[in-house]
Amino acid sequence: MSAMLLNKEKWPEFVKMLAGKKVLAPQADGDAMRFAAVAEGEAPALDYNNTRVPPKGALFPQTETMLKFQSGSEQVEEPQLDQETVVLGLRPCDARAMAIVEKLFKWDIDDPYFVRRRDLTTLVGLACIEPGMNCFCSSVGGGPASTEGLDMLMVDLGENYLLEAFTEKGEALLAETKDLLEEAGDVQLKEKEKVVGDAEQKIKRKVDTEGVPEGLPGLWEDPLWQKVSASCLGCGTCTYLCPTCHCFDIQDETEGFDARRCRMWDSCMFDEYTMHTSGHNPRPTRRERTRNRINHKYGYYVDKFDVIACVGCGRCTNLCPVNIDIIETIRQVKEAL
Amino acid sequence: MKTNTNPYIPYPATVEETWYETGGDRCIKTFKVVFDDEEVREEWSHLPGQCAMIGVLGVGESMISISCSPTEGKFLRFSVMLMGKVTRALHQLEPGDKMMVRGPYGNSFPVDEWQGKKILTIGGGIGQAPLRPIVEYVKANQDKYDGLTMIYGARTSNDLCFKGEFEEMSKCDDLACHLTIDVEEEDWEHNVGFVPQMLLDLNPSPENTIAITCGPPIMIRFVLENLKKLGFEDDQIYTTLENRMKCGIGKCGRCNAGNMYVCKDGPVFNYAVLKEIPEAFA
Amino acid sequence: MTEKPKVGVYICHCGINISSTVDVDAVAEFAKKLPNVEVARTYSYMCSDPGQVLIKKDIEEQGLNRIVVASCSPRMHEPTFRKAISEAGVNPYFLEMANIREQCSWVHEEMEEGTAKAEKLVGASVAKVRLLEALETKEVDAEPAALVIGAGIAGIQSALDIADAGFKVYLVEKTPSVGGRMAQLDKTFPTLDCSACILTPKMVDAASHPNIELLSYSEVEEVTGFVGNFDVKVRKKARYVDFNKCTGCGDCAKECRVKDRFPNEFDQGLGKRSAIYLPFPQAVPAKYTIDAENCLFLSKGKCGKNPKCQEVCGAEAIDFEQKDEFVEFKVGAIIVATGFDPFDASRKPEYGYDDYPNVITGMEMERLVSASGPTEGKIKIFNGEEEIEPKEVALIKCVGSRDESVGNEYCSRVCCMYVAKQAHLIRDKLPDANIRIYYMDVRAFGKGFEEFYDRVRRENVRYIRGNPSEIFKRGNKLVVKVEDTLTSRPLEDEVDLVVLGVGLEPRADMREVMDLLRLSQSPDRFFLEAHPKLRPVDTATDGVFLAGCAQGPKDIPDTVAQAKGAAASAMIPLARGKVTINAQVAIVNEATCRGCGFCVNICPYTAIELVTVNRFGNEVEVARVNEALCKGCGSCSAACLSDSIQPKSFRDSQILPQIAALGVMK
Amino acid sequence: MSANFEPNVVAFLCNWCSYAGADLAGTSRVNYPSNIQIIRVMCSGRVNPLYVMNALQQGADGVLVSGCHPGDCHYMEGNYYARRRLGMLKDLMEFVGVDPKRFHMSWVSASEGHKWKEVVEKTVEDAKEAGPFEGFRRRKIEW
Amino acid sequence: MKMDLEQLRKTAAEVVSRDDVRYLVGWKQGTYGYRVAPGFIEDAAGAAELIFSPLCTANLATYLTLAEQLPVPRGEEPDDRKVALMVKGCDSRAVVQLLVEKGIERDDVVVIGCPCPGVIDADLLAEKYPETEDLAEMKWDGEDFLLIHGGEETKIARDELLAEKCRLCRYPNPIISDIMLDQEVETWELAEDEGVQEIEGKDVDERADYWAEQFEKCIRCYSCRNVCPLCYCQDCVLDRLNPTWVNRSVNFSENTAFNIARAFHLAGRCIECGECERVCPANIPLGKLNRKLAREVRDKYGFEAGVDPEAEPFQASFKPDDPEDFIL
Ligand SMILES: Cc1cc2nc3c(=O)[nH]c(=O)nc-3n(C[C@H](O)[C@H](O)[C@H](O)COP(=O)(O)OP(=O)(O)OC[C@H]3O[C@@H](n4cnc5c(N)ncnc54)[C@H](O)[C@@H]3O)c2cc1C
Ligand SMILES: Cc1cc2nc3c(=O)[nH]c(=O)nc-3n(C[C@H](O)[C@H](O)[C@H](O)COP(=O)(O)OP(=O)(O)OC[C@H]3O[C@@H](n4cnc5c(N)ncnc54)[C@H](O)[C@@H]3O)c2cc1C
Ligand code: SF4
Ligand code: SF4
Ligand code: SF4
Ligand code: SF4
Ligand code: SF4
Ligand code: SF4
Repeated sequence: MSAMLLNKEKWPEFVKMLAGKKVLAPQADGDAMRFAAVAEGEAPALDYNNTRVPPKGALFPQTETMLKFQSGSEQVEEPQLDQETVVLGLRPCDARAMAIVEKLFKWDIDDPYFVRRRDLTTLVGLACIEPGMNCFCSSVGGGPASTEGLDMLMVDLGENYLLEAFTEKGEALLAETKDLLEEAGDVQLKEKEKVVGDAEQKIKRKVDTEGVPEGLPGLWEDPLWQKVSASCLGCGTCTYLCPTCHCFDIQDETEGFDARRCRMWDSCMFDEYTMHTSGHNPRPTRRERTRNRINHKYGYYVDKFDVIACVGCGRCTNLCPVNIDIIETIRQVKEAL
Repeated sequence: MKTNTNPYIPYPATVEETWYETGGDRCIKTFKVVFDDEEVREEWSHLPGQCAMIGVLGVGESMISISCSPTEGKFLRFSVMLMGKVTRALHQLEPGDKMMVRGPYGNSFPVDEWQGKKILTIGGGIGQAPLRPIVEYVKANQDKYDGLTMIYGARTSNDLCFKGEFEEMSKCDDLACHLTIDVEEEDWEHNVGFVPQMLLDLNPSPENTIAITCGPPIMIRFVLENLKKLGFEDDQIYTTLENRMKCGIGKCGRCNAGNMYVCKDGPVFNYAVLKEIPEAFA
Repeated sequence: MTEKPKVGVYICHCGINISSTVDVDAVAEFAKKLPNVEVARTYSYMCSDPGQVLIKKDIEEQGLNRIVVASCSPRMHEPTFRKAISEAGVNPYFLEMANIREQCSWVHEEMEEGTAKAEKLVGASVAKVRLLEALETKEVDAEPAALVIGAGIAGIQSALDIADAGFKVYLVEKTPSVGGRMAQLDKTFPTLDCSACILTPKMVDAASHPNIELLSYSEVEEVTGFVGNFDVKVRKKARYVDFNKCTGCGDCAKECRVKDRFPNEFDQGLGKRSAIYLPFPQAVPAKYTIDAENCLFLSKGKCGKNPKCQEVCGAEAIDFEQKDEFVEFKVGAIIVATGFDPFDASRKPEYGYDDYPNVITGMEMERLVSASGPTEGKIKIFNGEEEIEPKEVALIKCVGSRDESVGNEYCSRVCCMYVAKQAHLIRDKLPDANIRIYYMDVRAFGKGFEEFYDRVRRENVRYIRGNPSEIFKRGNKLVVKVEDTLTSRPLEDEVDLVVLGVGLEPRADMREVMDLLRLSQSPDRFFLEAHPKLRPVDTATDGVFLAGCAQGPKDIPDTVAQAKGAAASAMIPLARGKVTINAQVAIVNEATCRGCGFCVNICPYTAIELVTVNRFGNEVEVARVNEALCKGCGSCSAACLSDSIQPKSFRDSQILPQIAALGVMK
Repeated sequence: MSANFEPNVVAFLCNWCSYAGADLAGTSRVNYPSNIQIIRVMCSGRVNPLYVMNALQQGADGVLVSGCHPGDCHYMEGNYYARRRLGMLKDLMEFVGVDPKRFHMSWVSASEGHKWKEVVEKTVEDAKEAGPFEGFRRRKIEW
Repeated sequence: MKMDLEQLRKTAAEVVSRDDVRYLVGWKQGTYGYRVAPGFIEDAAGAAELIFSPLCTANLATYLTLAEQLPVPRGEEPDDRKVALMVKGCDSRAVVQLLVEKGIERDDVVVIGCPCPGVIDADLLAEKYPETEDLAEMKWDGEDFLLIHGGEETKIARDELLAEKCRLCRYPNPIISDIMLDQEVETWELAEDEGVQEIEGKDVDERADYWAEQFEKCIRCYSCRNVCPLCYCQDCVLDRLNPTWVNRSVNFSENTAFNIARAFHLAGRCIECGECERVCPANIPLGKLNRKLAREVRDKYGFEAGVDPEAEPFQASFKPDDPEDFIL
């Protein structure tokens, strides 16, 4: 692993050198931020907290064409995925989320779309200096400078960004841009430690997950689920915006003779998600759906992949319209144990 | 089969034969299909209990149990109940039309493990579809099993699937076939009454027996109860789950029952496992 | 069970009507490529026998189950092809027509355009036909009885015709006597027969016909149900006179304490009547009625020591305890013959009708000249000191007709002639009078009308073309201010008597009947017929028909003709004994209906109601359609936010693909 | 927008008045632009306003809804409902930036073959002026 | 106005203690910062959690129809006790409109009216006075707002924070109620709806661009629909696949269709509570669409949603003289 320095003055040039690839970076969108393709000649400013919509779409687009065909024919066409992409400045939690989701998409049978996109994408993270109010990454195995899932991490050291690569793709990126970079020294590495340490200190909200995965099955019928979900609107906000939520729906859509099979994000908070055609629904109310969401993240996923499928990004809490707060929910779970 | 390719790609298969098992609003139609591509046909292998995603391009896909045993030949059979959009499109297929198939998916009944045992299947309505392959499988490998008892019921005689096959079955020595319907009908020679009750009446011995049940949730509940009464141990009992599915390969999320993905870890479950899954009988 | 749609597309050349602008073969080729299309053929005349045979043969041989016919308007041949395919065993509602003649070949010129458009239309039809559903036509029994509302000449005639055909008729009249306006007339144009002489026998017939139940002094309160099966409730208003005991002797009226105090409606208020009265001598039924508003006993609770009428009535028929009664019955058809109101002349204040007693209306003139009228047929006016015969008489036409300022743009159709008739009658009675008629146009279109008009002119009646702007008083004279539009000369014409040729207006109380039967008004505010030309006696409500002036101004011959037409139409369901219910009705998906009742509000036929159903143990309200009432308009469904109510054959799921086909398949 | 752009107009006509009026135009051999396609419904009240949106989304450049004159509705009131609903829709569409020229409503009676022609001409001309609908039209299927 | 919290809690406790009341929905302090959350109170003790403050933006009327109707096991009776609901003026309009649409029956609900001097816009507040994890409180203080946070009190001018919906609010006092918690507040001078006017001022292409940018952002989470007290269909047509009004795929075309359809379905029904806009995670100014329609309905048709329980539903009625200037 090599650590390099990029003077912030050279940042625009750095971005320019990535041209040829698709560069996704946070951009202002009204009063929120979102990941969007960077137009040529533009360099995104990275002083942001986090995007509302996570960058998961880079690997798992909200709507993705899986197959194309002509109605009436049995010939299907697969997408040619070959666009190399760099995601610049994603937060470590979101990168971790991608790694976590990847476990599922690579489990047993590869999901060809996700896996292919992951292969084509270089994830360049940006360590957090000012964690958001509801960030709790450090409680769930991450941290402001977590490197899991990342090909490269940038740390803002004031004048410079410190660049560290962890994978071949990261190294390659450093190599590509080496003309702009300087070798980082111990001073900078020390500085990084401090910056990151400070950031960790700034994380106010914490959850204690100890015993939660094991304990959840025992709380199956606990009144806490009714309590937590009473005010839930059953909207998809918490799941659509969750970087680790990966559920999808598959639909066929036709346009004249052209047709496609596509998939799109789905949400376990929707009643339709598990509804049978007969009208029978194994998860008939928001109580069961909320219980599933928490269990999925803090129980089932741990059982299957040994990791909590929540990276503590705080989005679900920030954006839930009715203040259903996952930190508080987990606290209640703990309490009930 | 074609393991390196995209698992979401369905393969065209030609419908060779179709017939209606039952009538009414939710009629069941059976399709016998054969893959167009020889390679696919050769590579395809499934075991009793497995399912496939079948569908029509432009309309969509549905998970359907493969209702034939691999021992029957190089074709597939599906018995589909008319429910919604996809099943409607499927029902419109006629011999010569194309059906798109991918799979096989899910685990299967551990037919090898069961060798040497008595097999008892208890089915209701369309629930006989996943059981039929076992029956056929055991029929084809009678020497390996210690006989088979089949209990099958439906609301009326018109709601019984695979009717034509039962005659022939009752001729085999080791096969016992017990049919029942909910209410009395003219010309009905078999039992009248609910499946769980018939099970009690037949009073099969749990000794060296595997019981497999499949059908409407309410039936399953009482069958399980009665099996326990008869002295069956949890691990002697198997059933299958049906949750809504989209991908069939454990990615899309929705079919989970607790930490199990029904499409991967199921649809066949041993009751000893299943009863620990809180959502299984929701 | 769901079958695979196998569509046959049949494209008609219509001789060269279609094929000269649409390349029918190209359209057929195009159609063959569409999903589920098994055959596409063209033929010179699809509607002809061989054309139909072609379709039937394909159905039989190729197992087609959906048919698209691309030809003329479905308004023309939809029934033809429905019948054809159902003869071949395909549900008649598995048909869709692409209108490539009226809306394509006949209105476009270029072959290219025509062909392209025809292809789209066929594409859209195929898209829809695949999704159509089999529908069943249902029949229900029809009650062999009719209700006639209003017993003017129209109502009487309809009732008699239906009754003569052997069906029961309930004839409901609001006022104490039948006869309507015609009973008020003196002589009738153009033949000058005496109105009473020709009408009275019919009135009596109507009252005594064994099949007619006359409900006079009654009003229809409620009508529910639908063609063939209307449930009717009628209020028989209290007359306070025992109908069966009253002999019609009239002693009571002569002795009434408030004798001859109240303006007699029948005489247009020119004569007076008592509180107990018979509207006119020939009234049918000849039974007295107490006008509760004016009767001392009924309004004040006291009439001398004892009510006088009660004292004198030998038959002991007076019954102050009488209450309104209700009768209920079932009928299969209804005729509305509620007639008209004469235009209220006060609404043209410039003519001074309210101010000058010597300005009268045509209706009043009818009573004045009538031998049985208040003046026994003498035309007298009061000049302030004495009653004299008028010397100078002016008649003004089009009062309240063809006049936007009062909201009546229409022509009342009878005024030209009745004004001429009245001029003639005045001439008869006042041979020396100077008579002039102010007019805008003379419309003498009917049989014998022009001749009559000529005759009147020859009788020294002056026609002056001009529309008077004002009438005012100068001394003892009335001054008609007018411009003679032929000579462009302003005139101030001094006269003794002015007759306003008032027009006919919709009845002021017609709303009651409209609401009762869910009828509409045409722009002239009379009742709206189903089609102005082809269904002039039908209404949009099946089983409800119009007769007489209720539908629009007309004279007696036209009224009678229409009354007979209405009777004939009304008898169709009665004679058949059955009615066919529209199959393309709306249907509710009770699983998704949220019970908001929007549809209930909207349905003009009150075909929808909210019912409580059990949804998995919960009681919920959902909409339910009465198929017998629904006409399949689909208005309900456009308002249903949950798409839960859908008209069959015009479901969203059938129309959206049609839209798609028009948009995308370019 | 190109001068020879030919818009694609979808029209929803009630069976009793406007459809009959359009038939009359045919019987009278009145010529009018061919880029209008008619979908017949029983009553203008049947026209779900979202059909208009859907037509634009599915490839129409202009939409027309036509029914009986007020008071003449075969079903008495359907056209009044249609008027209210479509009036609202028009306001909404305009507000979200759909050119009001793309959507018209008319009253055409069974006897107004000539009026039908005028209405079609106006609708097509307006749609032409508004140009190909680029708004929220469904795009060709892409990866 | 000073809402007496003691009084509120006492009343609420009484109401939830009634036999015919199932639970009470009110507002309670949220889990951090300025958050306020819907509170489901089932017993008298729970009533102590309730608050009413300028932070109580949420329209709780949505909970009247949100609860799923579960199958009632044979032999059991459905629980038909009432739900008690705290409402501001705007929220009460939702209740009224639900009555008009038979979404609820008057007997199903106990309405506790809270006259409302106007609530704040949480985004504005967070922008100016950054939120922290510890709890903050807010009060009405005469004409102004008082923010109490970390022991400090900050007076904030009303205009600075007043939510847009409140600037335009004509009904600050509950229109119906069974219990009124306070005296009615005086209505205030209405602001111009600048947001809507600004868009109306644009030409049609600019408007198209503006909304394209907005709808492009929609992630189709359907929060706007789910939060809306008047979107209460069991099975929303925009979710349904047969017929498909809107495809499931998320792109500009489908998003626009969804948003148009949603707005249109609320024409003459939206009671301008602003919830849809508040919850939209993509910050799409949905309120402008609704208000535009509501204004047209008011100006052109003389109708206002949710003010008269006896009214005929706007979309299911007409007047013979409804405007028809747009008709050819
Ligand atoms: C493991 C398994 C085996 C099955 N075997 C059979 C069989 O042998 N024969 C048979 O008739 N049916 C079987 N089903 C049920 C069958 O999948 C559904 O009836 C079918 O998907 C309905 O689809 P539709 O498109 O017609 O309905 P729509 O309502 O149009 O589609 C809704 C969607 O819901 C899902 N869905 C709806 N109901 C069910 C359900 N009961 N189970 C799973 N998904 C559902 C599907 O994903 C479908 O895409 C099986 C289901 C599973 C999971
Ligand atoms: C001044 C004048 C002169 C005329 N002279 C001639 C002439 O010379 N020749 C000629 O051919 N025509 C003449 N006409 C026209 C002629 O009067 C009409 O053609 C004829 O009266 C129409 O008859 P009708 O039955 O349609 O209506 P009406 O005569 O109006 O009868 C309607 C009946 O229905 C009853 N009714 C109304 N509403 C209800 C209800 N809700 N329930 C129960 N009953 C109800 C009324 O009481 C009335 O009895 C003249 C008209 C006028 C005004
Ligand atoms: S964001 Fe909140 S209200 Fe919406 S589904 Fe998630 S928990 Fe429920
Ligand atoms: S569950 Fe919430 S906090 Fe956890 S990763 Fe998802 S959005 Fe972030
Ligand atoms: S409008 Fe629709 S949802 Fe409302 S009651 Fe009628 S069918 Fe049901
Ligand atoms: S289709 Fe028309 S007539 Fe039938 S129920 Fe609907 S609104 Fe009434
Ligand atoms: S809340 Fe916003 S993002 Fe979500 S569906 Fe509604 S408009 Fe789209
Ligand atoms: S549309 Fe929005 S503002 Fe209107 S009632 Fe619904 S949530 Fe409130």
